[in-house]
Amino acid sequence: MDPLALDVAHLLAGGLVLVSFMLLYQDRMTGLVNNFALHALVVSLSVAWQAHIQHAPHLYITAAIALIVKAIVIPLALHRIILQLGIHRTIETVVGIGQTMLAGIGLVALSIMVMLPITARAGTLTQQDLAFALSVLLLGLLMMISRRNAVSQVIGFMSIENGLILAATGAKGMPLVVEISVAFSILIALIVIGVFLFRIRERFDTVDIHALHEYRGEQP
Amino acid sequence: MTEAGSFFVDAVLVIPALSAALLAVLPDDRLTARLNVLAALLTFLAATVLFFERPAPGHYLIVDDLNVVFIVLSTFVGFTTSVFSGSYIAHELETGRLTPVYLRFYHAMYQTLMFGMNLALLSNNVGLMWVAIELATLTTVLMVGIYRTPAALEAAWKYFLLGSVGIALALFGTILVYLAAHSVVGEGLDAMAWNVLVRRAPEFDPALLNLAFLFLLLGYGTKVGLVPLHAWLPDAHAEGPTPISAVLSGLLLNVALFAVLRFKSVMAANPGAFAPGPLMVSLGLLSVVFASFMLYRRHDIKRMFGYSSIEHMGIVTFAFGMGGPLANFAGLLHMTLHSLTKSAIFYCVGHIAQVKGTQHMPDIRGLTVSHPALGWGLVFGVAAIAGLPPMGLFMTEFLIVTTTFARHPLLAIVLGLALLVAFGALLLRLNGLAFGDPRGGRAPARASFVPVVAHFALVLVAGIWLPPALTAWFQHVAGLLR
Amino acid sequence: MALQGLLWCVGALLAISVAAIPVARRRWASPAVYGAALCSSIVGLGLALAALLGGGALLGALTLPVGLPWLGAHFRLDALAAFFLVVVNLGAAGASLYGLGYGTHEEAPGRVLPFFAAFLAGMNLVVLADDAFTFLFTWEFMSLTSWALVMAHHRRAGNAAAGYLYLIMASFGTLALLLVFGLLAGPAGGYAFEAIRAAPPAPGVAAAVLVLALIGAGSKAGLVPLHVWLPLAHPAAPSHVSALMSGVMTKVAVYGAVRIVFDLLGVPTWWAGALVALLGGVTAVMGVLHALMEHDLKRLLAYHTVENIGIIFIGLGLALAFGANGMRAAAALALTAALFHVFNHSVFKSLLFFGSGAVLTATGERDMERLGGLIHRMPLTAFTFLIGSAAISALPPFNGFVSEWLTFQAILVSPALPQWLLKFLVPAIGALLALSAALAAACFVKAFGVTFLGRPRSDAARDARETDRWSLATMFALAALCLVAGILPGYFIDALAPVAQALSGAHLPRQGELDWLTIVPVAQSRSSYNGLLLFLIIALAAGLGAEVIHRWASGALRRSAPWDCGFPDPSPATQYTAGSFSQPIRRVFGSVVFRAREEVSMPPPGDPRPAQMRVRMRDLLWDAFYAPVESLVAYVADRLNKVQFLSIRVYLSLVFGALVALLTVLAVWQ
Amino acid sequence: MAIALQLLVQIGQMALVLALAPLFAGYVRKVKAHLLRRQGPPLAQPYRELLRLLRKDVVLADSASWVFRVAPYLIFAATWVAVSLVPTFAAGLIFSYAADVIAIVALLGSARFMLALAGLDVGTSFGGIGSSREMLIASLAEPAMLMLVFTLSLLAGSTQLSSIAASMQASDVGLKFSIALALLGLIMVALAENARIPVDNPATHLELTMVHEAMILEYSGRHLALIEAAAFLKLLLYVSVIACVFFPWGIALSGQGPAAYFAGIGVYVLKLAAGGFVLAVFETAIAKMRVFRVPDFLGAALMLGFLATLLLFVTMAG
Repeated sequence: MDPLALDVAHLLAGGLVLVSFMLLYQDRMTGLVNNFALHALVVSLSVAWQAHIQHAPHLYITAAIALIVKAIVIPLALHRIILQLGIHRTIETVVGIGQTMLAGIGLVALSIMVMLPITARAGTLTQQDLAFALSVLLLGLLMMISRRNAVSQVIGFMSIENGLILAATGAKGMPLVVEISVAFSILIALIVIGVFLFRIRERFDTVDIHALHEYRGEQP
Repeated sequence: MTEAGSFFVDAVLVIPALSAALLAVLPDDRLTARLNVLAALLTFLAATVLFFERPAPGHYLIVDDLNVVFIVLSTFVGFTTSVFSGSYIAHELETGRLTPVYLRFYHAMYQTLMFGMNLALLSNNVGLMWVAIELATLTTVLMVGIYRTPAALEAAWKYFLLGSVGIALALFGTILVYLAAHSVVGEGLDAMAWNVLVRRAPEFDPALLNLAFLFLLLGYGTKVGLVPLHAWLPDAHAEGPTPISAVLSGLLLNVALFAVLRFKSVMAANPGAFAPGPLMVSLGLLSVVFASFMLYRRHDIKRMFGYSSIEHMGIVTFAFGMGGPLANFAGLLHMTLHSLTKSAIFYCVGHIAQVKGTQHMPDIRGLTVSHPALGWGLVFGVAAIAGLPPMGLFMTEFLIVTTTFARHPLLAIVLGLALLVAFGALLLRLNGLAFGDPRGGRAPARASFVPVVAHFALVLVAGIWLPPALTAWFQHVAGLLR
Repeated sequence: MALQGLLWCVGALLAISVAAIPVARRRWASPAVYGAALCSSIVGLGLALAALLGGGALLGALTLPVGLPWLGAHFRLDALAAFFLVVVNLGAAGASLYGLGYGTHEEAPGRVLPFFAAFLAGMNLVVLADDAFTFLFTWEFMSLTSWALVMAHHRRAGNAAAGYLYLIMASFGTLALLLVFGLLAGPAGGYAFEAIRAAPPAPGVAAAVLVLALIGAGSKAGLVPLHVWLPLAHPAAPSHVSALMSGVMTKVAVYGAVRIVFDLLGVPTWWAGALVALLGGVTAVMGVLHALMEHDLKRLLAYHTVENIGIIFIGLGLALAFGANGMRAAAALALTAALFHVFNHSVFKSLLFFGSGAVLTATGERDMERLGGLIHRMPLTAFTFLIGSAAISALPPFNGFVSEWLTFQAILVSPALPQWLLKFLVPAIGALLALSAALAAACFVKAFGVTFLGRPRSDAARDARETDRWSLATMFALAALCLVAGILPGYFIDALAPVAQALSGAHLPRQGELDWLTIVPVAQSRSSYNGLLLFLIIALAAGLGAEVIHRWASGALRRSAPWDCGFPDPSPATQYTAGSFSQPIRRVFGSVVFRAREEVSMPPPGDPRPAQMRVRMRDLLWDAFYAPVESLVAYVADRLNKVQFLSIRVYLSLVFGALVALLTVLAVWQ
Repeated sequence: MAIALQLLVQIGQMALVLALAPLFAGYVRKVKAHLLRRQGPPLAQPYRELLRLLRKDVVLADSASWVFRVAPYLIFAATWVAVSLVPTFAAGLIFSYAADVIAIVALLGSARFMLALAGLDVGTSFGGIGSSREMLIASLAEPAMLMLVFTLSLLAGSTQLSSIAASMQASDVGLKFSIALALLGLIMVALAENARIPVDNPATHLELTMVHEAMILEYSGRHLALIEAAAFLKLLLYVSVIACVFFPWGIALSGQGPAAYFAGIGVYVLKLAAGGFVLAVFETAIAKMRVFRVPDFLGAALMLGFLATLLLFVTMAG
């Protein structure tokens, strides 16, 4: 495989990690959604590139799904939700952005530490893809737990899923990738619908202990 | 006779799928309830044939010693639960907690859930199994939220999010397994087929397997409800319709644990891979200890038994972690009997909550006086779940504790004391619920006790006599699991 | 073969219990069930007796294809099992016969009849079991059924709590036994007792096994400090079940201890003997002291069960100590004493519980302070209860004395032991034994005197009626047995010879042929006892005295009011009560053992308020062992309970934390 | 024929103790009176009392049951049989193998059991006092007694009084300190068991101090006579036990001829005289103690027993 192809793949995968960091960095709602659109775009691009260099046409479908669903439809839907539910434009974070970024760096380091020795035999392409995918996954989780805001948590989850798609395509010749991505899209669609249906404005983690008592039938 | 077998395998999957589609469109609720039962019954019958007719493993589906028992078990519990849900739903319609529209949705989802679980059990493909388990999860999420009370919605959300994250982790693990396999087996479906994986596992890259198993254990462990990934489980059990609680405890947890077992057998076959034992032992023990203490402060009866499910999943995980022919055998048997017992307990609990009009335990007293059948059913169930003879769980706990104590005394002592603590909590509640002067509604329960009696009879018989065939399968699997 | 027959009896009992479930409410159900149980117990008793006396002809073993699939359920009938089966089935027969009458008063037969039969079956099976799984299975089954019987009158205050404590303690004991067999069977799971006998454990393991076995069996037998449940649970059950639990089930627990320690564990160590005997001595004294402080008739009897278990364990401990030093004859003596006391206690404790049941049905009262004078209304019950009291107080010529006398004889051999600790310890234990015997006499003077003698303290006691014929028949039969075992102990000791031979490698010299049926445990010159002769001479002397006096002196008799030093008070409140009777002993012992404190509130002159005395007592053992556990569990439960109320985000971060932690471990581990 | 002869001797011994018991009590009273510079009743006074009581009617309380009426005969019989088992002038009599010293103590225990029940039977307050205190004292005395028995059996290798007497007669035992301790302890136990000063005062009728007398307050006539006779016999029994264990000289051993028997009787009477004198001196010398001091008294006896045993171990080891 020619080095250029590798470099491109490397560029795209790395770019994904970078965008994940941008997601972590964002503290405005609209900016976050746009950022996520970018995230999805990068994923679809890298998947498409994988399809090209692996000569696996079915991956194009995955790329298309990623592009349409996550780069276009969902961001639009999220924008509408934000407008309709009148969600705050600022994102409420648990710890400061700075600490979050630091933690993110640590996570990336960790994932590389874990991945590189393990996937040594699996070819450089897979190696990079998996390392980056794991970082994206961890960053997404970090985002989910460091943001109090429902929409940003949903976005965090979707970025996890992008990372997984990256990994799946990185695994050379893996069957059922398409089906899996479809299944995932359904999952995400449901989440978004849920946010919309249940009118979850700010947060779906109720911090009010008394409310939880009442919810959980645990009054003595 | 394999083609006959494959026909029945397809039947086990097709019947629920078709009936799901059918039930989604049929309007009349009386009919749908019966249809639901009928479909479940047919599925069960088709599954029982698999005891005798096994198809050759295909690319997507397989029947082997490990899953043949669980597929029959899950279809059986699915059938009995559908019978129970018939009488349960009728009451819900009268009280107006469910509208016919939601009922249609409920039945469709029920069959979809069955389809998902059967697929997960029968699948010979890691990816397919992943998809199936996700499907099952989604359907249960929707059913947990079906009452649309704030509590139900919150429970559904919690379940949904934690479940989704778990699913994501599991997928990553699956991908890693494929990676480990495809460098040996070559690309394509073979690299994801169980029988191939287990056969070729010794040649896999152990490092990849280790990482993969870590993700798989955490991912599917979330579904199993292992501490600290358990948070969704008690609320999902408490807030959903009781038939769903029964299916969750009885089947879905088993299916998730079954997935973990599949991967453990792969790990076990690879000499280079680290032994997953310590990891599973610590997670299992943590779950047992945590759940047994959590039982004490519970006031909601269904949530309490949800925690008891966590405890028992912990026991099973612990047993498989300990490994060895006896402990593995005990673990498999414990999975089987626990799903039978716990689902039967939930049948009783469902009717109790209906006749008493509450799930709040302090408001329920003296059941053996006001509703003898329900009360004594509950007593029997709690005795069985606590591992008292002559019920079957005694055998498994006997094997687990004795074999563990001979190898790691400290672990066994901790486990035993935790079991004792849990028993203390259950018995405390049982004293309040079943005995003393009756309190709460006295209306007679219009319930069909067939499911309860059937389950308890099986549990009782298993405690005294196990069929040799079952023993043989389990022992073979126990050997595979190391 | 006898074993099959016994298993058939068990099967019959199980069938009875299943059949009793649907019909329990019918009027004829109770006599039918008890009659059937009586028949099967009598058959079982006959078979067990035949096996015990048949000299090994009827012993045997078999395996049923149930239980653990690859193991099967092993059953074996050896001398030890045969003896305990005699005890079990004798008690069962008594309880069933008594139940024929007593059961008609039962308000909730549906909660008693099925479990009664199952309970009997369970006790038989425990004794027959010959592999670890079957043993524990039936052991716990016995606990479960007896728990159900304790919960039979669940609406009465305190019974639910008693049942709770009982089942928890029982499960705790079962857990200990689980660990015992885990050690004995090893990781390969050689659960059959033959396999365990074939591979005796290493000394260190054996020590652990011994301690765990003491915990396991002791928690069921009521060994201090594991006795707390017993005085609550035994009285809560219907009286004939109380008799079974106190008289028989505790013996099954003793059987468990004997089976594990003497049979499976191989050669004992001398310190094990010291430990067991010391535990026994402490248990005996603590039990009888508790009983003396007790005013509830049935609880008093339950505490005496604790005392007698202590006496039995003294004998067992001595047997271990002697056996460890190869003194076979002495070991056989101690063991025979213990086993004989097992039999005796099962007889007179059942008798006493039946008596208390008769009192309960006649007056509805268990509190002695509200009884009294019953001897006038229920003379026959009183007579049998008196015999039972004399027997349990170890008074000649009844059976209780013989077994305690044998225990004393064993204690008197102890100076021959080489270990100095034992030389000094055993006499002290002997003093404890003597103390408990004397205190038991005091306690039963109180029990019988306050309940049956004096003047009635309540209307219920005044209007009592004699109990039914079945109950009386049972009580008289057992009373007769107390006397026979007391005056003809030689035959009983000979019957125990094979058991002692099997467990200690020796047995007492045959007593049956000795002239005038004297029993001579060691040697004529050393010590001997002849209950028959004593009985006859005393009867003769008493008769002679009565004859002479009535012949040549006055036989006249006048009735009048009691003199009472010139100022008699008609109100029965002025007679001595149970509390006042035990007051001196409470002052002497209770102030130390129970921290007993008396508070007297004497109103000033002219104040019409009555003077009051309140006695406060604390159970130090409970404070030391059980209260801490209780509070610890509560504390941990409260702390952990906070986890139920976290937010989804925090739960997610738990998952995240777990993932990152494991990844880090992996990264470091590679 | 031989058996008949042995039986005859045994019966003779029973008759002898029955005849001597009241005399011994009267003798003790007489000596005490002399020590107090009083004339005192004649020696035969106890016989007169018994006869008078036997001739009187019995006045029975309404609330008394059959236990109350049967008890005196059983108490009398049990005590009498117990005495007849003790070697007085001859060891190894035919009955003596029916019970060793433990059994003898237990026989007295049965008698006490019946007496305490009789005290409770009528349902008066004083009877209760007596019974409960009697049982307290007994429960403290029995462990002490057992320790002493332990010491003796360690010395003589037997708990059979006849064997003990025989082996004490044999000179090889020698004089050991433990024997003195045991003697002292046994005396203390005997005082307690027989309701003598300092534990109880047989002469008192001051309600709050009496123990034994309180139990028999309601008795009268022949019943009272039997109980009194039993008390006399019990006192004689303890003196005889002390005599035959610690001063075994002159006791006719089995197999010796009639001459030895008569010699033994003579020696026995002398021993009784000496013992009675010591008892009287002791009782006049000290005062009665409070009921709740009794535990300390008997505890001391128990300690003596322990000490005797331990020292004996030492001397035997040496």
